Amino acid sequence: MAQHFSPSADTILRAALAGAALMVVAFLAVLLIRPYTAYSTSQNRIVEQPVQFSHAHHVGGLGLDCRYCHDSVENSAFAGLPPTHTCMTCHSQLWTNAEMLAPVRRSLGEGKPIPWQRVNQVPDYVYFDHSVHVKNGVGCSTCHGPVHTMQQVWQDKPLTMQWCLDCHRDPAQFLRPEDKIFDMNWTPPADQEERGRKLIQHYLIETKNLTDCSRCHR
Amino acid sequence: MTALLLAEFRDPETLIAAARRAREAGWKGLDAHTPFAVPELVEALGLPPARIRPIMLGAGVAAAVLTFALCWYSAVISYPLNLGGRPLNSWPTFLVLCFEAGVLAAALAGFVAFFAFSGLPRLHHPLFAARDFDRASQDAFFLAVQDPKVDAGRLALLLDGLGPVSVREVAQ
Amino acid sequence: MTPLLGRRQAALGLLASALTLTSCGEPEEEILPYVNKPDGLTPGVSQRFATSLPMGGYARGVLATTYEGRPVKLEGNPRHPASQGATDLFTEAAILSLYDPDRSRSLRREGRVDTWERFEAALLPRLAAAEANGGEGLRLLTGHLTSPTLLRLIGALRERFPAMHWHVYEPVAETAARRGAELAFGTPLTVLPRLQRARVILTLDADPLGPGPEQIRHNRAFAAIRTARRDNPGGLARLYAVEPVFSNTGAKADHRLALAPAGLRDFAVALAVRLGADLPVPALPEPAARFLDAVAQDLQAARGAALVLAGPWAPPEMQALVHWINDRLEAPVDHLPPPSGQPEDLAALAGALRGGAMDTLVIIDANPAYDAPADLDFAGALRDTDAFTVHLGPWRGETGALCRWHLPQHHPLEDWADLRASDGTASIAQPLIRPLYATRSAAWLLGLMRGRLSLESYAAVRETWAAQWPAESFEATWRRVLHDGVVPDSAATPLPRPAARAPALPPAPEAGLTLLLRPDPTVWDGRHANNPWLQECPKPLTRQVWGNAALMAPAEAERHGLREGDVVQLHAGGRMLEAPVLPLPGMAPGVAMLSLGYGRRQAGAIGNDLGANAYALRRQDALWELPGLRLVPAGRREEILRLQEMHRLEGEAQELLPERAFTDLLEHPLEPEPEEPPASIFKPLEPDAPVAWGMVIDTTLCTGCNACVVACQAENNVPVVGPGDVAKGRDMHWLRIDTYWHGPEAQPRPGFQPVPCMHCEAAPCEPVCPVAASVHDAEGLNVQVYNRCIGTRFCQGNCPYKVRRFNFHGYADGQEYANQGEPIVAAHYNPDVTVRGRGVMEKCTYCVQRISAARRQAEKEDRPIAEGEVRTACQSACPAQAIQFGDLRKAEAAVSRLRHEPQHYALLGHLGTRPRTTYLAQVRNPNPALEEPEA
Amino acid sequence: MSPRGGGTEGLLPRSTSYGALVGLVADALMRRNVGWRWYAAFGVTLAMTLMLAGCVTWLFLRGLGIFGNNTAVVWGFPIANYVWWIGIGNAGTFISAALLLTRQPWRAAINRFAEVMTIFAVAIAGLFPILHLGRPEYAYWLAPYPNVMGLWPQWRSALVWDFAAIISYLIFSLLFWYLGLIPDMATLRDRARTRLGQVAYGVLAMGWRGSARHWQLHDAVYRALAVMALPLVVSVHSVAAMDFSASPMPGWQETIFPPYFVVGALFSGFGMVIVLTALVRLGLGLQAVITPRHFEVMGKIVLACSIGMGLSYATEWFYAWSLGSRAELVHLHKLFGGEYTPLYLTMLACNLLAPQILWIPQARRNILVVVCVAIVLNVGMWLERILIIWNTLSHGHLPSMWSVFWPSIFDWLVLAGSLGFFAMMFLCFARLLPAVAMHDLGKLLRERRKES
Repeated sequence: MAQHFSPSADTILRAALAGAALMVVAFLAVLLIRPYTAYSTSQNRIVEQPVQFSHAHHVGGLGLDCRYCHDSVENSAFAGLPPTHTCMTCHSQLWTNAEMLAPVRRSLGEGKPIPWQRVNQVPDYVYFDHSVHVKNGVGCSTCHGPVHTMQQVWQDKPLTMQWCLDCHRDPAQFLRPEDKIFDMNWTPPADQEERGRKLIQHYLIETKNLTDCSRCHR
Repeated sequence: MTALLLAEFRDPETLIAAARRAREAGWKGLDAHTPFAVPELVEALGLPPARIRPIMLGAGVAAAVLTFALCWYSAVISYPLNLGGRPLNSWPTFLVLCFEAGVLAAALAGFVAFFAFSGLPRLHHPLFAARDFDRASQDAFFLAVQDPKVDAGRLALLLDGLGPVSVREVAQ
Repeated sequence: MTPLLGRRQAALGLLASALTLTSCGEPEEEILPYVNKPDGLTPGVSQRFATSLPMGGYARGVLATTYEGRPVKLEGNPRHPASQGATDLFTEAAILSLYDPDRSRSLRREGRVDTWERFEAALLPRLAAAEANGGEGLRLLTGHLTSPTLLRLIGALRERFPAMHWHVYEPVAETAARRGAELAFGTPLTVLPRLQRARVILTLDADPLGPGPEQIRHNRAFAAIRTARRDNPGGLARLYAVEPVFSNTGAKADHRLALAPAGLRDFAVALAVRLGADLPVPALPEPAARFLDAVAQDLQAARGAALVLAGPWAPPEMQALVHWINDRLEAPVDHLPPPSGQPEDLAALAGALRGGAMDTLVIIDANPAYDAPADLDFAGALRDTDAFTVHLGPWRGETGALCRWHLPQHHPLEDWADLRASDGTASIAQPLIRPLYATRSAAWLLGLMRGRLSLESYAAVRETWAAQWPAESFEATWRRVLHDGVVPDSAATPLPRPAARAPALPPAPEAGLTLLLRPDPTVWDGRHANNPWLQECPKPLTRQVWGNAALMAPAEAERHGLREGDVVQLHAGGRMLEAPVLPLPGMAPGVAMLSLGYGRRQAGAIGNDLGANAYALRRQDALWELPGLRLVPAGRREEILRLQEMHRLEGEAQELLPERAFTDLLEHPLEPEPEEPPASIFKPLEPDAPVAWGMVIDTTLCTGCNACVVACQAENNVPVVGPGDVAKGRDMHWLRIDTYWHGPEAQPRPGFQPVPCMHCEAAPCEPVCPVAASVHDAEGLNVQVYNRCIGTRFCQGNCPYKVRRFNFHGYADGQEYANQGEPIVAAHYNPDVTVRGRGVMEKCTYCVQRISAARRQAEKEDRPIAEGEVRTACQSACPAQAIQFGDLRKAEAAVSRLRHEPQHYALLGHLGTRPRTTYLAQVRNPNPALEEPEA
Repeated sequence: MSPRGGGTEGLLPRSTSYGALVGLVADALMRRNVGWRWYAAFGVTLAMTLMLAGCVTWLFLRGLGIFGNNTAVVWGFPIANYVWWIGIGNAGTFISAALLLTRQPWRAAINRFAEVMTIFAVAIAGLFPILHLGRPEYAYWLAPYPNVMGLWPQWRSALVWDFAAIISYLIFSLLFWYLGLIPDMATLRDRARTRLGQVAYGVLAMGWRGSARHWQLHDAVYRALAVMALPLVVSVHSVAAMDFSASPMPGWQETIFPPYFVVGALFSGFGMVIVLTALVRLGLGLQAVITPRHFEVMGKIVLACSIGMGLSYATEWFYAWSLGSRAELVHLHKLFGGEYTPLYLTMLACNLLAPQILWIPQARRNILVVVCVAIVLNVGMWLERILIIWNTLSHGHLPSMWSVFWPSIFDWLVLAGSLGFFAMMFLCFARLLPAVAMHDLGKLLRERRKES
């Protein structure tokens, strides 16, 4: 009887088997890790806007309050985007014919809204309410990051469910006193944990049921 | 590099007898090649016991425990949910999964262990070159001896009376 | 019906997306802020406006919820006498009709799109010419009008054209009632029964609790006299019903007698005689005689609080007789002065059309080409006339298609208007949205004819009221009226009780089979035919959807060898109509009933070619009652679509919907379901939030009106599935009204049981979901997480109440029925509720979006949620207030108190599901003299 | 080791040799042309398989609505098919393992394709739970893995148990089967004349040399697997039973279900084995080693199972009657007086009456009779599966939600397609791999020689 296989065949077969096993593991690993990557969550993604509006200039520089433009943040689920009119309150005096503001003037002229591009987006089946968060000690920068430094706005957090849960399970680590909600420079103090617990009392937050599905999904 | 000798027989019984003799002769490097399992050979050739089942048991138990840990952690710690008022730690329902996982793990462990212990896969082996060895998987029963103090002559002498079909040396 | 490939099923992308774990970024999305934001509007926060909707010309006040100027939900206006904070199914469904893709969008001349200028250019010269002969030859046709503004404009028009003829036509009119009043009192008074002041009520083929402009008012009043509680055991007035067909009122009666029209007439006469009328005494057969004795005694005993009612379809003489009886009983009835201005009827118009005695016809929001009596052949007349015909209406319809000009009209929700309720209360209707299409208003057309170009309805309405209110405070009054939705103390003052004459009744119609026509409980006279919510809303008792059928008693059907679904030819008055047969227990022998409003040809994609057109048999001399009916089997069968088959199983009804006399209940209350969970070695998990939501439904009060069903559909973005899928046994209603049949086959007493999700504390649906899409929240809601659901349907399989609904197709997600996929329809969606995709399970959520809104408000204001702050859609819709919702942890909450009533029980409580939705059993107040031997 | 069950009597040809037995099995595979029958059968089954693929595509495009399921009867054919196939799948491994442990000499000729049957059946069964999902693209959510939602499967659901049971049983059966196949691969490697055959079988044989050590290890693992196989098989179909019995629905909520389903599984499984045995015997000309005695013993087992089924049905009825709850009584009443009664009676006839003929020894030895009974009872078993779903869901607790199920054309096509798919895979197997375990035949022959 003749040999059907050369001596090297063993090595090849074993390598092939090991390889196949490895491939499977690698494939699964990719599938598992991918959703966590910025590629999937579009974290840090910068979105081109029709108007080169700089938060760094207006908030960081001029020190405008968030609520000057996002005026429904305290009483609506939707934080609100400024009507063209709001822009013009200043820009009918300042930079009246700056090229950069042309779209704004056109909007006012034609009565057509400025088509801003959404940056921080959650799926339609998630019902996030800005007002209730802002009223209960969750500050802007906690979720939106250092907007006052952003030339162009990017999505600062992953906005995944896991990320939401981090806070809904233990708000204490993020809560701020009422006067710091709109403070862009706020950073948690050393004893945040213990201050946070006090704030939970202060805001009367029912922490036990914050992870109920019906809190965010309907 | 000592020669590998093959003695071919027509049926398992003589092979067993031959194996016994070879072993009584105190020869080393004994093995047999048969088309189907001949359980007596284990004792005849004095093979060490196969220690696979303890491994399978270990793997199975480990998997079961891990599964229970997973169920318990995810249902009680990670995201406790009220499902029809059932207790968070509904351990009886976890057991089904533990069992399935255990069995699967044990089976996989046994499978892997079998290959590890038997040195397979081994596509290329000198024996395959031996004449008529292809019948080892069909209707021939071989006794293999690889012992420096043994040569074809002595082997034939030893097997005298058992009527091996042939005794030959395998090229290495 | 559904598109071959919906947008969402981008083919096998399914599996591909599964592999990429689908978590990667959402599609790009734009945010469009206002250029100049309207005052008082906060994006994302709903606003509520008061307005009114017409029905048969009468107003029903509503409060509309709008988001960024987009109305999505209508609820009752508590200040309005005709709605009193509740709604009916027509009000609820009006939202969808606003966004109906089949609404008329463009002006047409002989079918071709044309311009308003060209229309004005065509009309004005004719009017100028008509002025010469005072408008002789100019005719106006409207529906029944109560609007002060429109009446004022018509008056003004008549000043310009003294000889103009004004015709009014309503398919479901009150002409008979007015003529009856005329016979009885000499003047056509408006007669308003006040049920809340009655202790004993007898309806003679009347259906006060059934559909109609007065349904809400009557239901509320009826509820007030039918709530029996521990602290008010005598709270139950007694209701007798004598009727040929099965009405909602009959279903709620303590005692009901089914009589054919002839028998009914004799019964009424006999009753009158008992009360001293000088009329020939008819011989009453048993059991009618026995029934009469009991009723007569009861009525007389309750003099002053005894009330007899006749339906709008009763002949004038009968109406008059009833007025006389009520007079004798000093019944709680208000008499209001008759409306001024007597318009002519449709027959005169048809004659004129044929005779050619006219040159210009203007039809405003009426559809005689479809709903005129067949013997007028109005459509034919309209087709053949060479007169200048104009039709103004929100839908083109059969009439618009036959007129030379069709002008698109505003939807009532897009227009300024004023309306009166039946009691005369005036209300001002404000638009909730800018007109979706280039439409105009009735005021504008009347103004144009008057010679005032471009009269806006806004201006017209203000003019009307400027004449009524003091100028100095006008603006203030105007604003208050708009805010409140009603004009303060504008109700007519009742007249002193006028003396009534007892008329002589005409001889009874000859015996034999009689066909009765009635307005349809879901599409009314046919004007709602194109509303899918109403088409798929199961009609009371029959539970039929997407069509009508000839109803008759099972015995009657048997006599003609007919089974359910057999198509039969109805021959009456020389005309013939084919309709499928549907046997209904409790129909009087010798009677068949067919509802109006079906068989439309130009209703739109939804309403076309459904059911049988009863108008094809209708005659001026027989609008409601067609004697001499002949039934000839057509030899075909037609599947009758019903959302519930009629099963009569021994003990079934009594177990699932117990029916008792309240007195018995006080002695032995129904077993309250054990509050404690059944013993187990495992400690069950209890919802532990500070609030525990629960619902109690009083089946005694429920009249099966379906308002809650449609309200739920409107609030929760529940799609329709269409007749095709209904035939497959599928539907999407989160709330259904189960109907059980008590009593013997011959004398059935149906019971209505609204069934939403029970929100069981030991919910069988939850532990079986492999992905925890069906879970409990801490406040006790059994929530369904659509975005987690993978569609195993295990939950519904395990639900003992079968309250879950599955999206077998993308009913709201790319595979919509008929034209429901058109973009404009999506405008009705409630933005606070997810629109469910294909392949997910959905169900009643106790309107979790409303709970969440209230909770978030409370959290913002650092206070607990107040009692009554959360009202579910079904609860606020219910005109009988049969549904109570609230926090079971509050002992004083309505739900908590109702749970301790003797008639309280949990549906299938023995299964240990511990439902949060529980019921009050059906309570009766039977007359011992009439208790059947069976009881 | 003393062979029981009538020893090797009538299981092998009168005079034969090790080589002859090997040849008998192997030559069928070595043959160049297999004749038009095979191709014809393959063509038909391939067509059916493509039809199945077509239906599945359509299902994914249009949604579950293409099936007959309705609001009340939310489960339909797919679940019934799943339970039926998994039941069939139960038998193969069980037969092979149980007979091995009980040292049944007649195991040798049938265990191989019984195992293959299991693998194919379970694989197909595994498809249906996914196909019946509203959103099959998320089926993987049943698997526990770290995810950005921070969510886990819901362990209390019998469907998760199903998911686990199917997967482990499928993988387990594959290992068990392949392990038994290795020595035969070696045999084929050594008999192959074509290079392709030598390499292909050679690789699959993994260099098996039949050495005493190989056999010792092989035996150790194989028997250990066999021991585990028995409880596994029981668990798999018990779990399938719990999909129903862990529920408050009348007719489902019954403790008898798990054992009753397991018996049913063996019942239908043996039925399918009998059919396949006949086909293999005929198709590969193995009359010499697959003998009437095989059919006789399997016939006996079928008969026993049938009685077991009868007992289960009786228990159901008695349970409903003695429990006396209205819903249970209604359910019972609907079994014998409902829309599905004709089907139910047919089912009883197929599962309880038909097998009784096997009391007659002549009938048992008559292959044709046994095969007919087997086919009939498999029809009966499918009916049983669908009726368990229909009777309960069509007549739940509230009469207002009663409704009858009308299958759509796709329900039937998918069922037929799955059968075609199964047949096609089995044809390929019979063409490429030894349908009978040659080394087991060898052992069997040695047994007999020892006896004489």
